[in-house]
Amino acid sequence: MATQEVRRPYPSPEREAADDGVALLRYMLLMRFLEERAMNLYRQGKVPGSFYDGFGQEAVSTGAAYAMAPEDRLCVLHRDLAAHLVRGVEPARVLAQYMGRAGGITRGRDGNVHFGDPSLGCVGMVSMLPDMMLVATGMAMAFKLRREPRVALTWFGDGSTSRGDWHEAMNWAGVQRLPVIFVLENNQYAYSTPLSKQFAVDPVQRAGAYGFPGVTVDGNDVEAVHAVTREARERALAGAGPTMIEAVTMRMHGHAAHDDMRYVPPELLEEWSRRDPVERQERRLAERGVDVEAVRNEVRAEVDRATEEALAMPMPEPSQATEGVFCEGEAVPLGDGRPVR
Amino acid sequence: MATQEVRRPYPSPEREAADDGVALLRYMLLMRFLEERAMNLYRQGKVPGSFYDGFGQEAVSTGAAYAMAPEDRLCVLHRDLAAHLVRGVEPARVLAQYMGRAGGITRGRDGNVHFGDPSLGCVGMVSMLPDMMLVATGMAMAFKLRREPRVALTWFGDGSTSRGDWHEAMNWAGVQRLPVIFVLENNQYAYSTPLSKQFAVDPVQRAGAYGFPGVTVDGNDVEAVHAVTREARERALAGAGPTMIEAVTMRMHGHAAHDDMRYVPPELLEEWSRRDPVERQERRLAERGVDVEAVRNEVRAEVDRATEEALAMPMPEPSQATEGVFCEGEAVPLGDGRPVR
Amino acid sequence: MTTYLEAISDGLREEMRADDRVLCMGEDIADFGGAFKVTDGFLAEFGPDRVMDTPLAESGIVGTAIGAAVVGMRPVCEMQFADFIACGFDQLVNVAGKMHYRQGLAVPITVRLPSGGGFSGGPFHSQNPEAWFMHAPGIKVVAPSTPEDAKGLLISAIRDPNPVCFLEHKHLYRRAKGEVPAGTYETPMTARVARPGEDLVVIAYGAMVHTALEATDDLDGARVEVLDLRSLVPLDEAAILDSVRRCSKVVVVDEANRTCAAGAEVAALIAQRAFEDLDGPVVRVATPDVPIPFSPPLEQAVLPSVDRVKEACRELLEY
Amino acid sequence: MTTYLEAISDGLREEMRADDRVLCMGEDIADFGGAFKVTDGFLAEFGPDRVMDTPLAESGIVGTAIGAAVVGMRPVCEMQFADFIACGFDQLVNVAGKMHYRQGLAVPITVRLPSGGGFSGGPFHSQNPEAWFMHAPGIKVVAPSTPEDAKGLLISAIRDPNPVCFLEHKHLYRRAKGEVPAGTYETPMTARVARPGEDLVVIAYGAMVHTALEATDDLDGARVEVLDLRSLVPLDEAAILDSVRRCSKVVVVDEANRTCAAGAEVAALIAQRAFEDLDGPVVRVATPDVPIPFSPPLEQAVLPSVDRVKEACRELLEY
Ligand SMILES: Cc1ncc(C[n+]2csc(CCOP(=O)(O)OP(=O)(O)O)c2C)c(N)n1
Ligand SMILES: Cc1ncc(C[n+]2csc(CCOP(=O)(O)OP(=O)(O)O)c2C)c(N)n1
Ligand SMILES: [Mg+2]
Ligand SMILES: [Mg+2]
Repeated sequence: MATQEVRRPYPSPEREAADDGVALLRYMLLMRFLEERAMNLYRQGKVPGSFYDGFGQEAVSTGAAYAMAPEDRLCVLHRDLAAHLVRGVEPARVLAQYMGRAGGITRGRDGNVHFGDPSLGCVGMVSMLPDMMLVATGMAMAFKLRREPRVALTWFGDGSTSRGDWHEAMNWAGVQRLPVIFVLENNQYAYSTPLSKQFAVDPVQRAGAYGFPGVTVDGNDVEAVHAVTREARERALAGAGPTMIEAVTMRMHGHAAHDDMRYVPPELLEEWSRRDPVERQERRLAERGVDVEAVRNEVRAEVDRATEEALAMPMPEPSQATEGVFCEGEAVPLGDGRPVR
Repeated sequence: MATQEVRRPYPSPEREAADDGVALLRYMLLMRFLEERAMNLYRQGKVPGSFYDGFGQEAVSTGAAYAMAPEDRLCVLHRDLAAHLVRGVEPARVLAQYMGRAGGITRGRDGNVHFGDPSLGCVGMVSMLPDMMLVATGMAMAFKLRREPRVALTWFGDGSTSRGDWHEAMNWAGVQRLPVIFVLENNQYAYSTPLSKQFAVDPVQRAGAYGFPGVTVDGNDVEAVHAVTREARERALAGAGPTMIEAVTMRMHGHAAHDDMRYVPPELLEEWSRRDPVERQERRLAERGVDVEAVRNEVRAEVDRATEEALAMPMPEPSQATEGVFCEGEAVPLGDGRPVR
Repeated sequence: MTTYLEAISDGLREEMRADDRVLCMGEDIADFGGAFKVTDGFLAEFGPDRVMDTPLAESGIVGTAIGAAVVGMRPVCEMQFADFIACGFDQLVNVAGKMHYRQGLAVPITVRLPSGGGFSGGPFHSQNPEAWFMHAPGIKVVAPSTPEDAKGLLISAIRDPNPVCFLEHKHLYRRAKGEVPAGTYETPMTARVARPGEDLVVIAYGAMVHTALEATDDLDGARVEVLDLRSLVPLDEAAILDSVRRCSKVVVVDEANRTCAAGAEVAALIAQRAFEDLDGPVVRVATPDVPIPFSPPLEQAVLPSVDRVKEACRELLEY
Repeated sequence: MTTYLEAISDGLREEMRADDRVLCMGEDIADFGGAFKVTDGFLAEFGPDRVMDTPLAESGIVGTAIGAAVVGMRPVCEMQFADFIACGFDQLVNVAGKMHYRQGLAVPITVRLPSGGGFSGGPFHSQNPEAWFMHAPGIKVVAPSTPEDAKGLLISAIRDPNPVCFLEHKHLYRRAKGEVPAGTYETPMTARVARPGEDLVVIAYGAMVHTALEATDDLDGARVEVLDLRSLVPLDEAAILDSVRRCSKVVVVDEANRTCAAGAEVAALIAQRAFEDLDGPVVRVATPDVPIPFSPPLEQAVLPSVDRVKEACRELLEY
C-alpha cells in the first residue's frame, strides 16, 4: 500500500486558463461518470455496504484540488471524489475500492470514498466528521514548523461544522496562523437535517472570530472555486494564515444510495438542477470553442475501460484480513521527498 | 446526599438595590475568607490533594449567581465558590469538602470545588473543561420543552473556550434559542497559558456567529456583573435565547496552591490588585453609608465558626467507598418540586 | 412475528406514551425517522419537542441529554452508529458515569448504540464498543439478542435511574424475529438460558447468541447450553457461575475485538470463581484486534463465525 | 539515582536531541514546563517550535499531532492528566489507531498519559485508562514501572512508527528511583521478571509492580515471582505463559477498575492458554468499579494495597 513510486504528473496551477478549464471539466465529468457507474454496480450488487456520491457538487472538489500543488497535502471528504482524480488516482482503482477488491486503494479494508493514496499526498477520511479538520491542521502545523512552502487543505460539510473538532481546528489554525485551507461544502443538508436545525448563523461568518477570512463562493462554478482556492493558497504561502471557503452547492442525490430524499422539497432540487456545475462548465467551454462532446466521449471511454479493469480484479485474500494493523517497518511520510504525482 | 429538605432562603433578586449591594459584598467576603482559611488548612496539611481558589474573581460568581432565582439551575465552576454560598451551601460544609470530611458536600468522594448541592439546584462540575456548558444547555432545553420560566447558567474560563464542547454548547443553544446564560470568566490565563496562545480573537466576539449576543462586563464590579446577568436572565425568560457574558477579571493567585505564577508579569498583578473587587464594593458601600467593617467582622466570625464545625467532622468511613456508584432508588431531579432554598 | 428493529421501536413508542418525560434525541431521527427507521412515525405522534433532530454533535447529544435528565427528563439518545459514541465518550464516561457516586444525582439517560458488523459497514460502522463502557464505572450496559428482550430491556433502560448503554445489533434488526408481548414490560438485567445443556456452555450476548445457537444446535449429539448474558453491567455472575458449574466446559463468544472485551471479563471471572468446576480451558472466540474490514471476504475472516464457534466447541468437548 | 520523573524528562530530552522530527505538544508544557515539570527547561533548549503550548483542546492535540506525524514529524503529546484523554478519545481511537490498517500510512505519535491514583487526585485525576486503548486496535500501550524502563520505553515509543500510549504513573514520579543509563537506548516492549520465584507469580505493571514487590518480599518464606508486563500492547504472552508454567499459581494485580481491565485480559489469556499449568484459580486484585474517591480513607479503601495483595497471595499459596 505504501508504494511510493513516482506517479503521472497532474496539471500544474501554472497552466493556461483555457486549458485549465478543460481539465476542470474533465475531472468533473470523470467524477460524475465514475459515480454513476458505481451506482449501477451497486444496484447490481457488486458494491457491498452502502454507496455515497457527490452528484451536483463536482465543482467543489475539482476546483479546490486543482488549485493545489503536488507538494501540498489533502484530506479528502466523502463528496469529493474528484480531488482523488485530480491527484492522479486511477479510475479503475476507485471502482475497485467501491467493490471491495484487492486492487482498490485500501485493498478492501475500507469502503466508499474512505481512502487516500498516500503516494499522492492524500489522507483518507474517517467517518467521524469532521475529524480530518484537525489532521489537515496538523499537517499545516508541520509545514510551518519546518518552514516549507506547502499548504494543507480539507473539505467538510455544513453538518460537520457542529462538532467540537471543527472548532478546535478552526481555533488552532487561527492562533497559529497556519497554512491551511478549510472548504465548507454547504450542500444545504446533512443527511436529512436542513441548515436551520444545524446552526443559527452561516458558519462562514464564524471565520472572522477565529482570526481569518471566510469567503463564500458559488460552489457550482468550478472556475470560481478554483480561483478562490488559489488565492487562499497564496495567502497561506505568504504566511497570512488560514482561509475558510464556503462553497454553496446542493446535494442532488440522497445522503446515500438508500435515501429517497423525501425530505427535500422538489422545487429546491429543480432550481438547483438548473445550476448543474458540469453543464455550466460545458456551456462556458463551448463558448470558448471547446469540443465538449469530445471530452465527454473521452471520459466515458476511460470509465468503461476502468470498469472492465476493476471488474477483473480479484477480491482480497481472507488470510490478509489481520495483517498490517501495525506498521512494522519505517514510517514513510505521506508522499515524502518524491514528486508524488 | 440527595437530601431534599427545604433550605434557608436566599436573597431574592427583587430586593432593594442598597440591600443587595451589602449581600453581594457579604458573599464576596465569605468566599474570600473561606478560601483564605482553606489555604491555611491546606498549608497545615489538612486539605488533601491540591487546592484551587478564585482570589480576585469573587465578583463574577457572586454577581451572576445572585441574579438567579431559586428555580433556576446552575453549573458552578472552579473559581466560583461564591455561587454555592449564594445558593445557600453552609460554609462549614465547604471547608469539610476541601478536607475530604464526611460532612463535605460530596462526603469525601470528590475534592475542591468539584461539588454541587442538588437540593440547592446546583450541579457539581467535572474537571473536564468545559463539559458543564453542555449540561447547562441541556437543562435549559428541558425548561424550554416544558415551557417552564426557568433559566440555566454556567461559568467557564478563557482556556475552556478552546475545547469542542464549548462550541457544541454554543451552537446548540443558538439553534434552539435556549434560556441559558454562559459566563466567560476571562481571567487572562488558563493555568500558565496566556490569552494570545488560546485564541486569536476574543471569544465574546463569537457569540454573534452563534446567533446570540455577547456582552463584555467589568468582572471586578460585582454590581455590574449582577446587572448584566439579570438582563440576560430576563432575555432568556422572554424567549429571546441565550446570552454570553464575558466578565473580564484577573486570576490573582496561581492556578492551584503549588503554582508560583512565575509566568505572570508582576506589573500585571499590581495593576489588577488596584481593582480588587472586594475593596471596590466596600468603597462603594462605604460611600452609601454602610458599616463595611461590621460586615467583615460578621463574615469573619462566620468563617471561624465554620472552621471549628468542619474540623469537628469525621473523615468518611472506608466501608462506604464502594457505595452509591449507581442510583438504586428513584431518580430525584435537581432540587425538584420544592422551594429548594 | 416482530423483528428486533420493530421491537425496539415498539418499546420506545410504548414508553413514550406511558411517560411524558421520555424524549428522543439524535441525528436525523425526527423527519427521517432515524438512519435505521427506529423512530419512523414518532415525529407525527409525539411532535418535535419529544423527537428532536439534533445538530451533528455527539458530545452535544450526550451532554445536553445529561442536563435534561438531571432536571427530570428521561432522554433516549440515538447514536447514528455506535461507532460515533467515541465522539461523545467524555460526556458519557466522565459526566454521566460519575455523577451519582460524586454527588448523589441521578442521570437517567439511555444511549442507543446501533452496533456490530456483518454487512460491510467497514471500520467505522461495525464496532462493538461495549467494553469501553464496562470499564467506566457508573454506566449500565445491556445488549439484547431477541426482539422480546430488545423491547423489554429498552424499557428497563429508560426506567433505570442510571445512564444505560443500549447495544442494538444492526445485524439483528431485520434478521431476528419473534413474538413480542404488547404494552410495556421490563426485562430484568440478568442473563437468560437460551438453550439448556450440560456438556458445555457457550456464553454470548447480542448477535453472537444466534451464532452460538446455530453452531451448537447439532454438535455431534452434545448437549450444549447457550447462556445469553443480556446485560453486561450488571453482569449476572451467579448465572454464569451456575452454568459453568453444571457444564464444566466454557466457550465465551464475543463479536468485539478480543483484548479487554466483555468476553475477557467473563473468562477472567470464571478463571477465578469457578476454577474448581472447570474441566478444560476457558476458550474465547472473538474478533481479533483489527479494525473491521469492509470487503466481505475480509470481514467474514475476522468476525466470529458459526464454523469457528463449532470448531472451538468440538475441540473443547474432546478435551 | 534518578527518579522516574527525571528519567522520563531525560528520555524525552535525549530523543529530541537525537531526532529533530521529535516535538512536544501539550497544555502548559513550554513556559511552565508541564504540570509535573517533565518538560522543564525544554523551551530554553529546543525553542517554541519544538515545545508547543497548545490551546486547551485534547482532541486538537491528538488530531494535529496525527497530521504532523503523517507528514514526517514525531510528536509527543502530553495529556495534563491521563484522564483528559477521554476528550481526545475519538481522534486517537478512530483516526490514529485505524490509519495504518486502512491505508498503510504510519502515525508515529506518542501520547504521554500521567495516570494513576494514590494522592487524593479524585475521580478526574486518578484514572488508569489503558484498557480502553488495549481494546482499540492499532494502538500500542506501554506502562513502565522503573526509571530505567521509563526512559527506554519512552524512547522506544517515540521511535515506534505507530501510535503509542505511554502510561506514566504519577505516584511513581518521585517515589521510584534507580540507576538510569545515559544517552539513548530502547527498552523492548516485552515483559521483565522483576523478581524470579517459583511458588507463585504476581503479574503487574506500572505502580502495581512496586506494590507486588513489597507485598511479596517476605511472604512466609514463599518464593514469589513478580512479572512486570511493561508493555500491554503488544502483550508478552510468552513471558506470561512461561511464568505461569513455572509457578502454577497466579495473582494479577491491576490498579485500574476491575471490569475489562488489562488484568482481565491477562487472566483470560492464562485461563485459556495455561489451564493445564494452573494449580489454583487465577486471582485478580484490582480497584473495584468505582470512580476514584478523593478523601484518603476512601481512596485507600479502593486502590489495591500491599495488604490486599499479600492476602490474595497467602490465600492462593494455601490453596
Ligand atoms: C461524528 C459523526 N456523526 C455522525 C455521522 C453520520 N453521518 C454521516 S454523513 C452525515 C451528514 C453529514 O453532513 P454534512 O457534514 O453536511 O456533509 P454532507 O454529507 O452533506 O456532504 C452524518 C450525520 C458521522 N459521519 N460522523
Ligand atoms: C479538558 C481539560 N483539559 C485540561 C484540564 C487541566 N486544567 C485544569 S484548569 C486548566 C486551565 C483552565 O483555564 P480557564 O478555562 O481559563 O479557567 P481558569 O482556571 O483560568 O479559571 C487546565 C488546563 C482540564 N481541567 N480539562
Ligand atoms: Mg451537507
Ligand atoms: Mg482563565
